[in-house]
Amino acid sequence: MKGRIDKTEFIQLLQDKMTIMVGGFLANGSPERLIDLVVESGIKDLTIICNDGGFPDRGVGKLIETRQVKRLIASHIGTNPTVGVLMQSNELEVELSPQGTLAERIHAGGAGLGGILTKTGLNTIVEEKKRVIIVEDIPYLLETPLKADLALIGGAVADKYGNLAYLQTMRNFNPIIALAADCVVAEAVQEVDEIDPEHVITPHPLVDYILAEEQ
Amino acid sequence: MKGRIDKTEFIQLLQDKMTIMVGGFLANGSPERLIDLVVESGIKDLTIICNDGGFPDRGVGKLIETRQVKRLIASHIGTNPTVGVLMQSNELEVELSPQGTLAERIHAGGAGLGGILTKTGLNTIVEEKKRVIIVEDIPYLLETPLKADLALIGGAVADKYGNLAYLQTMRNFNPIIALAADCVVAEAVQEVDEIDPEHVITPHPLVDYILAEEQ
Amino acid sequence: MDDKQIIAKRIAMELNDGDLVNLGIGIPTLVADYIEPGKTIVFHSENGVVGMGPYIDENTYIVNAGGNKASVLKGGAFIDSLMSFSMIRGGHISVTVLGALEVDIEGNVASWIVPGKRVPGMGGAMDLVEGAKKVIIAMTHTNKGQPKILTRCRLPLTAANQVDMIVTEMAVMSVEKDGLHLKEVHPNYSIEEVLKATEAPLIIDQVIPMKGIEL
Amino acid sequence: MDDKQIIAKRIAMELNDGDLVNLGIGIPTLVADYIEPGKTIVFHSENGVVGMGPYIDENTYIVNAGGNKASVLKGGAFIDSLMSFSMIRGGHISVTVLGALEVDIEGNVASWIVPGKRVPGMGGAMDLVEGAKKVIIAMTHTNKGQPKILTRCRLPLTAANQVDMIVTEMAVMSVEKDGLHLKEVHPNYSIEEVLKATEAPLIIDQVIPMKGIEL
Repeated sequence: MKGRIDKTEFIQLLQDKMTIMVGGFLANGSPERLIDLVVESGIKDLTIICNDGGFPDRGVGKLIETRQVKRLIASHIGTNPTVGVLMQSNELEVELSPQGTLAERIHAGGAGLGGILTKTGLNTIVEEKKRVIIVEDIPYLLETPLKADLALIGGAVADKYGNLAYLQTMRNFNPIIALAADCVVAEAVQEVDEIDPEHVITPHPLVDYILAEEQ
Repeated sequence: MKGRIDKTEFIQLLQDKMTIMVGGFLANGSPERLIDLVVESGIKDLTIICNDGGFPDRGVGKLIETRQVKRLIASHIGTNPTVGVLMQSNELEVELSPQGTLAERIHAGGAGLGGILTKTGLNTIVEEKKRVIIVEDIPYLLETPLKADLALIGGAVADKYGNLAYLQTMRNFNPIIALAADCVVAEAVQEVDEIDPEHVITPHPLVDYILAEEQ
Repeated sequence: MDDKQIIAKRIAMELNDGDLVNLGIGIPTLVADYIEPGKTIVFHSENGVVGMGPYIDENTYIVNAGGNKASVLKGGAFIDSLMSFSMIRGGHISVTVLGALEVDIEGNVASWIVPGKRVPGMGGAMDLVEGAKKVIIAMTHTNKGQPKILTRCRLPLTAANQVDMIVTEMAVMSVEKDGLHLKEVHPNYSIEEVLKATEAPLIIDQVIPMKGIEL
Repeated sequence: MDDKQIIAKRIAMELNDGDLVNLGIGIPTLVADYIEPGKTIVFHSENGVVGMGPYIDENTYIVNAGGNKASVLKGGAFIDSLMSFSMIRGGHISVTVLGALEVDIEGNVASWIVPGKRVPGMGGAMDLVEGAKKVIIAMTHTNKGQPKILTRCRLPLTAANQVDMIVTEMAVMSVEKDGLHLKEVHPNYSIEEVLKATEAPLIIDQVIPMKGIEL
């Protein structure tokens, strides 16, 4: 970890057209303070990778409301009506990826793989424009890795070294996106002195910055 | 978990020609008691999948000594001279897989993937007989999933439900093989009443049996 | 009991002691209320819980796959999305119960999109239908009189050839190689009424009254 | 200082504060003894430790990648093999230091097999050489007078085009697009002696005395 940063320093990391992965499942485990700062920064034309579209007032939904997102890669958008509206009016491009495929694509990005073969999505419209690779007479879809410029981590318990664990179901996509971005910023729900080495989920060298607690 | 089993019940699970995954890294985290029981059972023509060949008197090396293994899939065999000797005399077939590729192949088996694409092994003899798949102009090796009939887990802390955590570096391949076999048997180094849900590494539905402690 | 409860109760009878079960949102969620005494069923929630429990009035960070407050039972575990979907896609889920818009005689199911109308996304449904050992569809027999059990699905598929069983308020059907078999009919309906409400041809060998119905 | 210490000390100077470093077995292990005061280097051991520490006389289950007893430092973490190699293959390791049998002007390296003689296996070496951001080879300049720095490797490769730097007891060389550049020479040797011990042509622009050598 490089260190704790404050609001201003975090906003300086942001740029138009960034690809940003955001943790959370229906906003449970999403880093709400970091998302608010992305709103405050006014950066635009973002590609957001997140499990879902959140809600208009929670999770990545807040960035959809402000029209900062150009492209959303998610598995589910049903809880945020704004996503549907902007899709219809072609203001927002949406790529739907099955949730397990999304997780494996992010893992592939984080682990340097060129892709993974899965049966999920075969014989559905998810197959469109994708390659089918046959292994031992069984067809699989080739799904490609996802990477990002920035990963925003929520639900974290952080220790002074920058190691992370996660509280309950806020874990979800957070540990996976921590490997798949050039810069990883975590928002801690809880700060502790030291996490037992057996209980660390995201080792500190994977974390670049932790947002300092509000003064 | 189906329950605790004793020596006799475990041996009844064993059959000739089984494919068995065994946890451990240079025998650290290998289930020595379970391996001894496989030796005792006398089953033969086994395919063993393990990080390495262990030592003649530790880890999967004990099964090599007894000539119970027909085929070994591992990343390293340098610590067990018997493996080299039996390879030379064609008594043992060895497939060497880079360690990270081995981990991802086992993950692929456990997670229902048809394979993964990796750069590791490209332009080396690991590439032989494998397909090269090009994604966005970059070549990758297609590595196929590994599955087993039986996974033997070591280094485990087990709770009464059958949840597992692992002690220190004995973790290594153990949590990964727990998903990749039809039957999963763990040998506990330590038994506890209950593991905190935040600290469970292998949830109990993935575990079939735990070898009861010696009387 | 209303229609939804009838469906949920009947499906609960399909679950076996020790099963790891994933319940979808809507009617499937109700299945948990009808588990017969003496059976231990472990619920898997794809957002990251093994051993999901019901809503409790406590301050936690635990939500279910619908984003609603839930709990973890004794012996449970929190997992990340990669582990969650490794369990789903790797065949580690015994049964998944899901709602559907359409099902057909080949076991195809459509549940995630009505083109031009509603595009909620597939979430984890494609993975669950593809990966679970047994797939049970829980739904009302018709959509306000419009058949949902078809010769061939008209809506885009969630997955092909994966459904094992369909349970509605009228009947229980199993998907077999030669088509849909009518197995049980609710005593409130005649076989003729079921056939009339079903677009697909139903194969009738031996039909019994729907199990679990107290008149 | 003997030859091995000279090599280790020089390589230690290449490590930057905050780097995540994986050291191979043999000479590379010694690098940890020469970290300059004020620099915090985090050592990654592929068998499952981030924040590996030295041997300590305590009863633990911690071993290093050579299977020898080791320790975990404050702020460290235990990880499984999938996470360990995700970090390696995903480009999260700043520097890896490895021994070699042969290196050539294209940055190819051979380190894991002498066909017909020794087949220890590649272990994690292929993944490390392919995935680490910077690859430094630590080895004696020759094998008892036989050159190991070649125009083209003759032994089967560990990976192609991945080596960045070669450090021997005689010299420091960098691999660049146009070939091998001789950067530093140990004061005990002349440039001519280095060239004589090297089969590969060396490009000589500006050669300085090997850094870190006290005469």
